[in-house]
Amino acid sequence: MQEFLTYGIYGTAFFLMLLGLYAALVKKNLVKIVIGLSVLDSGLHLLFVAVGYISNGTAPIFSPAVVGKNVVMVDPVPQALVLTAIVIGFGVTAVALALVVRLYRKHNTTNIDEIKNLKW
Amino acid sequence: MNSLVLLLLIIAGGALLSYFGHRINQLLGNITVFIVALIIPIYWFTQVDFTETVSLTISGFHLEWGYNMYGKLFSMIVMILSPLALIYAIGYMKDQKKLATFYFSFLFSILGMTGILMSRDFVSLFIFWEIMTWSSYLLVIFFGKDVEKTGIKYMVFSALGAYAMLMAIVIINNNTGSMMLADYFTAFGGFSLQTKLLTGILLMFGFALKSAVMPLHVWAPGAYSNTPMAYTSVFSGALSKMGIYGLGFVVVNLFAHANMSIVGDVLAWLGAITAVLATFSAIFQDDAKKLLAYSSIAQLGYIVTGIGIGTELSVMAGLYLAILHAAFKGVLFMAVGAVERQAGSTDMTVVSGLVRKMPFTFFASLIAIIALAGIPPLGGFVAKWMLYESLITNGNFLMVIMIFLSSTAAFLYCYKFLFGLFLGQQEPEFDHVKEASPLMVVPMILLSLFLMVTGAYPGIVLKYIAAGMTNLGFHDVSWQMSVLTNTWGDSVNFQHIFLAVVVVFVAFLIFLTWRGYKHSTKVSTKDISVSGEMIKPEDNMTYSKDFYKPFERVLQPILKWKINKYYDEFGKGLEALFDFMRRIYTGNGQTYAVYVITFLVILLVFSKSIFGY
Amino acid sequence: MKKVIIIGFLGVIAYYLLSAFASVPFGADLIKGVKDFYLDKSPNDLKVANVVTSIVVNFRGFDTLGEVTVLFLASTALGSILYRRRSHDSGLNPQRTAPEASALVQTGAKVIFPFTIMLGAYIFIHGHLTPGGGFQGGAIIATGFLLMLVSYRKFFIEHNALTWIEAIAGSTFVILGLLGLVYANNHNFLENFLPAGKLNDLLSGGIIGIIYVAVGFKVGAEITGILDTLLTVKETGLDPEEN
Amino acid sequence: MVISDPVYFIALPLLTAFLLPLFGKIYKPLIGIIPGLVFAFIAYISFDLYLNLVPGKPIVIQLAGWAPPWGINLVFSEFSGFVVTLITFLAFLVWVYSYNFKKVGFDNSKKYFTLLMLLVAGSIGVVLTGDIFNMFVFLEITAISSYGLTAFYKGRDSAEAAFKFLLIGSLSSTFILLAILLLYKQVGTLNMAEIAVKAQSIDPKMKSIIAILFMIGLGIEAEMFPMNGWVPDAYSQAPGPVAASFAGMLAKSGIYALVRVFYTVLEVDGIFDLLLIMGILTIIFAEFSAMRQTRLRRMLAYSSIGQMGLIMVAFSFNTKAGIFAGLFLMFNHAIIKSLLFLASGFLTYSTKQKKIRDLDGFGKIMPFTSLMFGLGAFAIVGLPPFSGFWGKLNMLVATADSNLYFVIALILLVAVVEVVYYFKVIGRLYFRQQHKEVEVHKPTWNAIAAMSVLAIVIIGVGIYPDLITDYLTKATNELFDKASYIHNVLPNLSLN
Repeated sequence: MQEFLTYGIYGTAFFLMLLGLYAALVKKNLVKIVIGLSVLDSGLHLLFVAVGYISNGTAPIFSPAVVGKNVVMVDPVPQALVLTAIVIGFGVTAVALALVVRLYRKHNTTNIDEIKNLKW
Repeated sequence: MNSLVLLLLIIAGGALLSYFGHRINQLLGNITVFIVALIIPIYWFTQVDFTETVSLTISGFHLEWGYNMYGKLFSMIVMILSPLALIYAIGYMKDQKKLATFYFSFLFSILGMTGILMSRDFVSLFIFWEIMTWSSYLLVIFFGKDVEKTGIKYMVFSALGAYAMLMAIVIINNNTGSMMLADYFTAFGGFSLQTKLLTGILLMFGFALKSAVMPLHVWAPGAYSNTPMAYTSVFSGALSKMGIYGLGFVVVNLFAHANMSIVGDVLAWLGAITAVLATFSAIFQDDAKKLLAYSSIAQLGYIVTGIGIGTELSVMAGLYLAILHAAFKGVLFMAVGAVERQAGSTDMTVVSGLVRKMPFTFFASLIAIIALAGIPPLGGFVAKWMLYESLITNGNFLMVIMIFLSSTAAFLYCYKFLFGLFLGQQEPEFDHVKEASPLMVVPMILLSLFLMVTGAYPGIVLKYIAAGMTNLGFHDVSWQMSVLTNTWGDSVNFQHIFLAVVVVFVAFLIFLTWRGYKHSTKVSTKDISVSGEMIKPEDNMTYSKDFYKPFERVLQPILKWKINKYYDEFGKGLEALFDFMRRIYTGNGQTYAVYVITFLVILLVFSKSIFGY
Repeated sequence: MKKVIIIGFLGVIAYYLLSAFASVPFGADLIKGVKDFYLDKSPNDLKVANVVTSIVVNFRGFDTLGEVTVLFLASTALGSILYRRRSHDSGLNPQRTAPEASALVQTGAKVIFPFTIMLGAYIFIHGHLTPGGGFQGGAIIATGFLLMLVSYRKFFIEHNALTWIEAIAGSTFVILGLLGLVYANNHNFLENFLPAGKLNDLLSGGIIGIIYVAVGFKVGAEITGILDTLLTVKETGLDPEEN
Repeated sequence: MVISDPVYFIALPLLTAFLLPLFGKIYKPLIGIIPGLVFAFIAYISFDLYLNLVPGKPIVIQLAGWAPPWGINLVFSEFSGFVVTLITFLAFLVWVYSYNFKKVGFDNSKKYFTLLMLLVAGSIGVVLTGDIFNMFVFLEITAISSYGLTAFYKGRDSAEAAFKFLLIGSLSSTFILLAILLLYKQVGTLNMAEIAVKAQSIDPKMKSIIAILFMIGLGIEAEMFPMNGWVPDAYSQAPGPVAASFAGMLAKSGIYALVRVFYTVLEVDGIFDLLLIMGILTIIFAEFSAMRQTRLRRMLAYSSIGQMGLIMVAFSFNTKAGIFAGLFLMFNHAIIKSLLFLASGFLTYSTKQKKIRDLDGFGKIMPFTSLMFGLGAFAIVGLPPFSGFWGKLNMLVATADSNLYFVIALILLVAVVEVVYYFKVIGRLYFRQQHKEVEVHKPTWNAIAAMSVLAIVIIGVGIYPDLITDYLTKATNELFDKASYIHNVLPNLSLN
């Protein structure tokens, strides 16, 4: 069970990451590349949360129901980190989309192969 | 204040003052330059205390400045030739643009040379070397022609030489823990053979490059002829001697005394080959500047040969030739500059018969040519004599033949130079030409007087050379004021020869003039008989054209072999390679991302060999 | 071909990274690290029930300041990237050419909008007690505005107001931090200087709640601004500076 | 301690950035003036703090009232303080230069100064922070503001450059995050000092994977070879002063992070050999590409990469001499490249193509700017008596001390290439006839002031390098002495 969860959940996260990476590396459409980066980020965030999980842990919130009781809580640090990472990912995606808009306006295409005025 | 520091400050201050003087107006600038040109040698000869040293620690490096007799010897070249050239420049560069930059760079290169000769450690040697290099670079491309070709070539070769030196310096520092020249010399014996060769050859590479030794000479013809002539006289006369200075202490101090004379021999051979090939090239130049440039290379070849052999006599010959070369090449470049300025061209197929128009220039050139060709009464003869003698005693007969061949061939270009520019018939288009201004003539005359005096009394110079050679490990070098003795016991007194030759020459001159006036008929240069061929107006029928045509035909196979071409091909190959390499930046963002991933994969796969796990 | 190579590369990466992560079995509590300290101090010292919140806003508050900055940065960068001389002065308002949504959508949006805003506000106000916080709440508020933007062609957001909200909320965060330098016990930046209160009280946790409210406002305003910029700017005419 | 607190380096620019729109509403010119005041102030406090730093006693600031392993801390040490002082100094000069560089209108200059301020704050944050995740956050701030600034001008290919930058930058952040995650799961802490203590116990295989991920992530920021495709584009498309700040801040914080991680946080055998190889490849490819550039700014950008490669090589020796040389090169690169970019900003002000051959004879018509460019070129190729020379000399001495003669030869051969392309430009500037009808834009007084200050620093350090060598030595000692860093950050920790 442990083995399965390890590979299953990590594997899902990695699958997402690699999927995103694949899109970012292979797809020619700028928007798809941005989506790929987004998916890559999501996979990474999932990985973060997964790594922070502790078996049979509850959410790290001392609500009145758990105060005083001896409960296992999951590691709160990755959750805090992932919050930051999500926001940063959001910011990057927004900027990327804005750049795509600019590029489309200038080149009238979203094919990354046709956008290489700057080279060598 | 320490006189050495003050000397450097005077030169640097002079550079700045001349710069700002010329920014304000030309007259003020010229006066400043003139005063600076006088102050520098006067200060050096009267005020500099040669026993003083300066030592300072900068950035963890110990720097030390101080003269030794060897450096002083070379400093004399710099301190006599450069001020004269500066004064000459005032006349030569009159009404040119960007004079501020010119004099600034000029004085900074003097600063560089002065500094090199007083450096006792490699760091300051290198610093001054680089200052000298970049200031001379600015002058090489001063007129803006051939910036790309000549200028870049000069800079590339200079950089190669300087960086070779730098590499040697840091390796020395690694091995001795010190940057002092003296420490290197003492520690040299204890190095492994590999380190000995590596450091020594790298240093030699740097120095040999500045003295235009054979495979490294390709920058010189262009650089010498492109530079304003006022500076070329210093460039060829003094700056190239910095290379000789360095070669002197590397070859003689290290290899000759460490039983590794093979290195010196190789250098000597290179010098001899340089001398022969450069002489041949000089013969077929139509541009007087180029001719002198090649001749400079050839002369430097002799000097290098002398130094390379590394015996007492040969080194003495080399050093003596170095000093003479500074004087006569100084005169010749100045003379060509004067012709250029007055007649508007230095092409020997165009300019001719200026002897009547520019008698003083002609006189100075004549003296210099005599010295250069090694014709008896003047110093060149003495120097070459000593060189032959040292080569013969050393058993290098083949080298003697080569040097002799090149000296003889040198007569051809000497004659061509004099004849092409000054003798022969004067074209009407040069009727307006006048003698150059006194500012230009006086330095030439002074230098040629110096040549005459050293012809009669070589001892004046030999005294300093002998003193300088003590720093190369030759103690008690014998010399005589004006008597040349050889190892076989013959001796010749130079004063007598000098006087005899002068008397005969003057008498002959009077005779010729007298006869010449009686029997000459005036014809135009265009009055040439041709057998049935039509001469078109654009055909250049001047007698200086194809001066040595038959000879050229004989030497064709040798001359075709141009090392320059190989360098050019190599450069082109490199550019193509660079162009190929930069294709890696394809411009496609995705490709860059793929590079990142590829790099990651490579690292992951090879992590075991990189990190051991 | 390229695809195959890249898939191969990705496979290699997956293999190595998975094998690295496999040594960190899922759900295992392997480490004795800072988390235990946080789990201890958050309810006892700070009186903040939501440990994630206390980490985000207090223990690692500096990160959050950076996070807020990133958002601010994104909206500024977006503005600068998509900026063009819009004719504000000539009275012409920017236009969206997207078709008007159906009446059903419009009405629905109108109904949902206030509740969305309220939900968002609730989430960031209770950030230190329940799951969620300033970022989540702000994002929810922004979705409310997005709904309106999509539904109504003529729904315009007052950029001036957004600017004010952003500026005040952002500077509140920094100033609260700077006040910590003066008033708090250790004179640290971002240190709590207000009474901690009682665990699971709305008014607990000192400055944490206040900061989260500021963050909520800021995030809401910024994401709304970003969405508005992306949606609106596209349809104006071509800028003379371009091409 | 209230006035000179390292936290102001980050808090003040952020506060000002948030409030800048409001200032603009009060009085429009304030948006240009206020950033300048902030930059001047942080430059002042950085000098104040740095000059009064007690050797061996870095200023460690804890944030939010929690001592280091639990809270985030800032470390203003001899090394980080040196870099921060450099950054704030350059930031101020860049502000002076760009105060009225191009008239871009109110709204745009508001955004420009906001982004610039955040770039500065981000770079300082990367350098000061003692927390690895916090470093990531600041790296992202730096990166996003750089994307914005790169794409600042319209009508150029700036968006393209920014997109490439962003694409590579996102990969960088992904790998850094992965590395941080793995590291956290191994040691349970994010504090760099504590990681450094606990890193010894990490499984070496795991450690090597973490090191690889950091190498990729931070290598992108530090312009390492196969991952620096974005650099020439970004540098050449960004506004002139921004390119200067990229060279002076972005690249500096990148290399700082790389060095800090591999020297202090994570000790991995073999990483320095890798760094050496990658540094050499970086130099070779960059300088060779620079040689064949036809556009001035692109040439400078490639040259910048080459310099970064040189810095990597210097740091890869893992000796005191190497670090010293690396720091000297960092200083030189920041100062000289900034000068070159600032000068090139005016040289290529009006020409659309930004080609080198358009610059023929500019020495005559733009004497000051050309002089500054020439000075910068002389300095960067390492000619004495300018500061570049001492950096190079120290670098080579360090190389020789590590017995890497082959590397010396390589560096010097590549330096010849560098000489060629810089002197080609100088030859064109000064010794060519100018084209007809060139549009000339004279530098404004503030640009002249900014460039003059940089030139004075270059010449001053060139003539008397001991102005900075003392500080460099101290910084070297700080970086080399990992134990005292750990001790200063975690005074209560017993080292075992």
